[in-house]
Amino acid sequence: MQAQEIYEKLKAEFGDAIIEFNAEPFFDPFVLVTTDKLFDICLYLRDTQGLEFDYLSCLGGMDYKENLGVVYHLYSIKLKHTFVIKVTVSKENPFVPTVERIWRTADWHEREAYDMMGIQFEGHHNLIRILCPYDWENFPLRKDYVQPDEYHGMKVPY
Amino acid sequence: MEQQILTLYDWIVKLSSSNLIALIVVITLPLVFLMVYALVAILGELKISAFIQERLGPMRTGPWGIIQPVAEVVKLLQKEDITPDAANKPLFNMAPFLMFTAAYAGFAVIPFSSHFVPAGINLGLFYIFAMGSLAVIGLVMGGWASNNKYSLLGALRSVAQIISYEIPAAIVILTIVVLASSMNLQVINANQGGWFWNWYLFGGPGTAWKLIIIPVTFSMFLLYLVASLAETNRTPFDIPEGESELVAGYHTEYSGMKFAMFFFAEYANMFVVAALISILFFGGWNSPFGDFMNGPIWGVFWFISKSFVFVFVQIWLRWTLPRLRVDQLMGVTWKVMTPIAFICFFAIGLWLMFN
Amino acid sequence: MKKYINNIWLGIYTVLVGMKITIIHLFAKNVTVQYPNKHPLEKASGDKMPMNARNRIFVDMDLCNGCNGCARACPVNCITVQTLKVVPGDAPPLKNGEKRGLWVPSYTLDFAKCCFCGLCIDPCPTEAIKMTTEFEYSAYDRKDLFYKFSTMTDEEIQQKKELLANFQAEKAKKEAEAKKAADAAKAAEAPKPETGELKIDN
Amino acid sequence: MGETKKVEFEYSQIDSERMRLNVGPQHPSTHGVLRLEVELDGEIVTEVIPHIGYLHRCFEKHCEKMTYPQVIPYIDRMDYICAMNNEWPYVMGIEKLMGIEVPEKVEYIRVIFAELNRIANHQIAIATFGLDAGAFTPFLYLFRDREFILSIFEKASGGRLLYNYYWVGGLAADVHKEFKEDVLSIVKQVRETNKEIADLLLYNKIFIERVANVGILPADVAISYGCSGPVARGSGLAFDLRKDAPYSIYDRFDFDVVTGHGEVGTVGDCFDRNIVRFHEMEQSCRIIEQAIEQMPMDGDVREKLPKKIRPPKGEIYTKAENPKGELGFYIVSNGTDKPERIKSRGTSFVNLSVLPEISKGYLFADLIMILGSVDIVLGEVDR
Repeated sequence: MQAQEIYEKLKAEFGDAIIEFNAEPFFDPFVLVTTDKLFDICLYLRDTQGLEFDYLSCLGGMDYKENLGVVYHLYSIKLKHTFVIKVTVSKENPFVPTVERIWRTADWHEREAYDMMGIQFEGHHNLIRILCPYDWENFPLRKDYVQPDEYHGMKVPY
Repeated sequence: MEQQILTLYDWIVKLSSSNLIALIVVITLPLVFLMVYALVAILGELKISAFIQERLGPMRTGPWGIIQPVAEVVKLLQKEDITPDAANKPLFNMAPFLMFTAAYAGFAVIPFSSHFVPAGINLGLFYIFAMGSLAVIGLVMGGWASNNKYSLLGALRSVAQIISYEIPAAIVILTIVVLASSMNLQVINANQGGWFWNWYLFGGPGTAWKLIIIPVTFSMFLLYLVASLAETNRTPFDIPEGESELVAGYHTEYSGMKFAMFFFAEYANMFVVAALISILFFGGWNSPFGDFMNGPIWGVFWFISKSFVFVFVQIWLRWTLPRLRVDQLMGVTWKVMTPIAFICFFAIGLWLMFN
Repeated sequence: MKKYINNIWLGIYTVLVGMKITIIHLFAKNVTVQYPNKHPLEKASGDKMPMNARNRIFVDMDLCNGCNGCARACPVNCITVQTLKVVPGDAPPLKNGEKRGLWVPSYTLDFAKCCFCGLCIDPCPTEAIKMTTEFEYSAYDRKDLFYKFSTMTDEEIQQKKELLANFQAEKAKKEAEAKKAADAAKAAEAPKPETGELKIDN
Repeated sequence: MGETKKVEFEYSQIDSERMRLNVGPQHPSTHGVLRLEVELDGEIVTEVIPHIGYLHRCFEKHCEKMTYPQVIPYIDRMDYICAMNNEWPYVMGIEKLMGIEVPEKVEYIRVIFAELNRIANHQIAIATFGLDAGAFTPFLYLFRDREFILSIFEKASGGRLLYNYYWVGGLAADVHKEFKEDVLSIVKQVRETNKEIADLLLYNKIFIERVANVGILPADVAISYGCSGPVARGSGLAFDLRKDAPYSIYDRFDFDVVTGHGEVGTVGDCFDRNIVRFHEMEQSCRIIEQAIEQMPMDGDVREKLPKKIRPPKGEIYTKAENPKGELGFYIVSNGTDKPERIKSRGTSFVNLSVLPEISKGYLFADLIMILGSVDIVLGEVDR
């Protein structure tokens, strides 16, 4: 199914929760959705006949300078089509509902996004750092990240 | 076997007119043999594994790397002897020596030739078996005293394994004892004199009727071979030290000379079981070809070469097979080997009854 | 029961098959190459090191025109190039006959950092920087891995610096005169200021 | 008083203590610096908690500071076993963004090298899997063959492990003259060794006992956990991006998607995952043979490109079938010569996340086998 059709289906179902549909050239077509409806939209995308996005390819945290975002790349193994969902949240209040219960793979992806970007996934069962040490401070992949000089007495820039 | 033969012991007594010196010589000779054998076996292991894997093995120490085992021993001697802080020190230090002692004590009854056996006791087979079981205590001591979870797991596994595998091994040995009606290894050897069809592998000396029991004796040989592999913790039964799971099993924490002791004990055990196979099934020091190259001196040659064949088989198997899992290992012994060993035992018993 | 016997049979059979394979290999030819005795560059057989193998980098300073392309291309910033402007008429041309525009008083390559990606080879206009098949250059000290390729001596550098300073001073003077003249002539042409005698890029 | 109390005994009532065992980061069979916190009940695994990040090298942060071609050497170092396959989705993404069509010859060489690298990766996977089971000899036979493949790579790219060979718009260098013959001889050698490995290791009864019915991963769990590659295909899921979303010129070749079908045990056990790898090597050989036949030998290997690679402003998610599964790069370009953000979807990272789910209730020795059958490379897990 083409992205346009999926968008229309979503728009019909969720209305205002779908903020924007982008099908510009050089972009994988994506929809921007609101955070409060994200879980329902994802569940709808997974379970609806004809969409069946049962496979979460990639979940990435983004830093758009003013605010943060999460990008979901979906794929359907059965129907072999792809789709992209985006949400944006402010840096002060970076709460996004977790999709861990929809796609189990989101567990580690969300932990990584939290680790790197500091996006808080509400409802995640074990939101701790995954790549950085558990007591690392700040979120390294943010654009305004400042490298610390020391970590437990060790010099960080080698 | 009551005829008077001049043994090595008697000969040294005659030569030096001192029982003590003779005793010392008779005790040390196997030790010297063990040391030399261990070096050869280590080199053999290195080289055979290398050739099987299309490598060259050690090549830098001496021509074709033949003094590599010496270098390794020297390295182990020089290494720092670490005792972990949390270890139970007396047990930790004692374990490797107990292991080695147990392995070496087995040599006391091994008949190298018709004229040389350190101690020709009548319960030789029983004794060698008892000494083999003593090694378990060393393993548990080492594993438990290390205060390391891997060591503990390895030690517990190995206890379960060795005790289980002793049962089929013991039944097989018992069958041989029934066939030979003796527990003296010299007697068992002497029984198999003559041509190679007199070996117990081929049913022992007897008429053509023994062809019936050749499958039985042959499976007994296989059973004992497998059980002996398990008792020496060699692949495919090396789960106590299974390197991919338990790092090094019961000797994870050992280093230096104590590790070398474990190492020596393993190789000594390998030889003991190989010797036992050659004694029980392959006629020990008897020449395979009747009187050809037979005699006390040739006996040593035949015995050692037969034993080395089985040491080679152990090495060969090690570099061929993957490792079993601990529950499968138990399954193999209790579900397969023990029943078959019992069947063999009964078959031999029946055959002897009607023979 | 059938399965039981079949399992035992399979166990013995597959072990024997495995043993057959290993015993064949026991007598097969070994593939080990005894490295220091047989150098991979000398060995004539299949796995000889090809000539385009990416190992130690060599920079031919007679060809280097100091364009700094390699340093910019390097992903790990292990190349540092310092350049000095050439006084017209002073410098010999490059080996390939091109005009030399810059002296390279210092060209250092830190092999402790180098990741041997070969990205520095592509942008070089004169093919001065090359990857060679030389791979044995381990050192006891990390500082020994800091390779200096420049062939200029300190005196030469000093001399060239002075030469440049003189030239620039003269030029500046000339320009000032010209400017004066131009000012006098009320011409609008502005003189180009020359800055930085020792230019450090990156 | 005087009453005797009947003691009821049940096995589950034994007050047994659970042991927490720390496997790794230095352990012979964690395939790198993975740390597993394992809770054992006797020898039975009750819980596995993977702790990763010991090899974290800030790949994504590095990318933001580098130009597009400079990222490629870093991508090599993600999954260092199959660096060729790793570079491919990345350069493919940038080529898509910039609208570059690479020459025909380049596509063929890319396919051949990717498939050769797939063989090399599967050789390592099977070899180390055997090593986990204690079989040392097949390990070296497979590594011997891998060296031949690496020699071809070295002849083309100059590197034996980290190639930096797939460049945006083409390849770093052309292949050598006897390329076709060399590749075909390798294919022959691979097939010969595979026969041996099947007898020596894969169909050995002991090995089958070790891996059959161990670590069963049902297909729906595999999808939910995002598993791909041999891990997913071992569960009977015909999910192969080369067939499902054909990129490059894979639609020109005739090959099968190998799936596990419970040959000796249940569908989705360790044996299936491993045998899928084994049969995939044969399929790769088929692809290589067809590609060699069709490949033109003359022509340039690099498309004309601007001096600085500046993709237009945009985002793209490219994925390719890595030997380990789906490797994806989410490339966000801001119009300059440096990427705004590159998010890599590490295959091993995703595949490893299924480990706690499939290893519960098995013995400790099985945990090692399951970990081996998932075939992770810590360089890609931690990035």
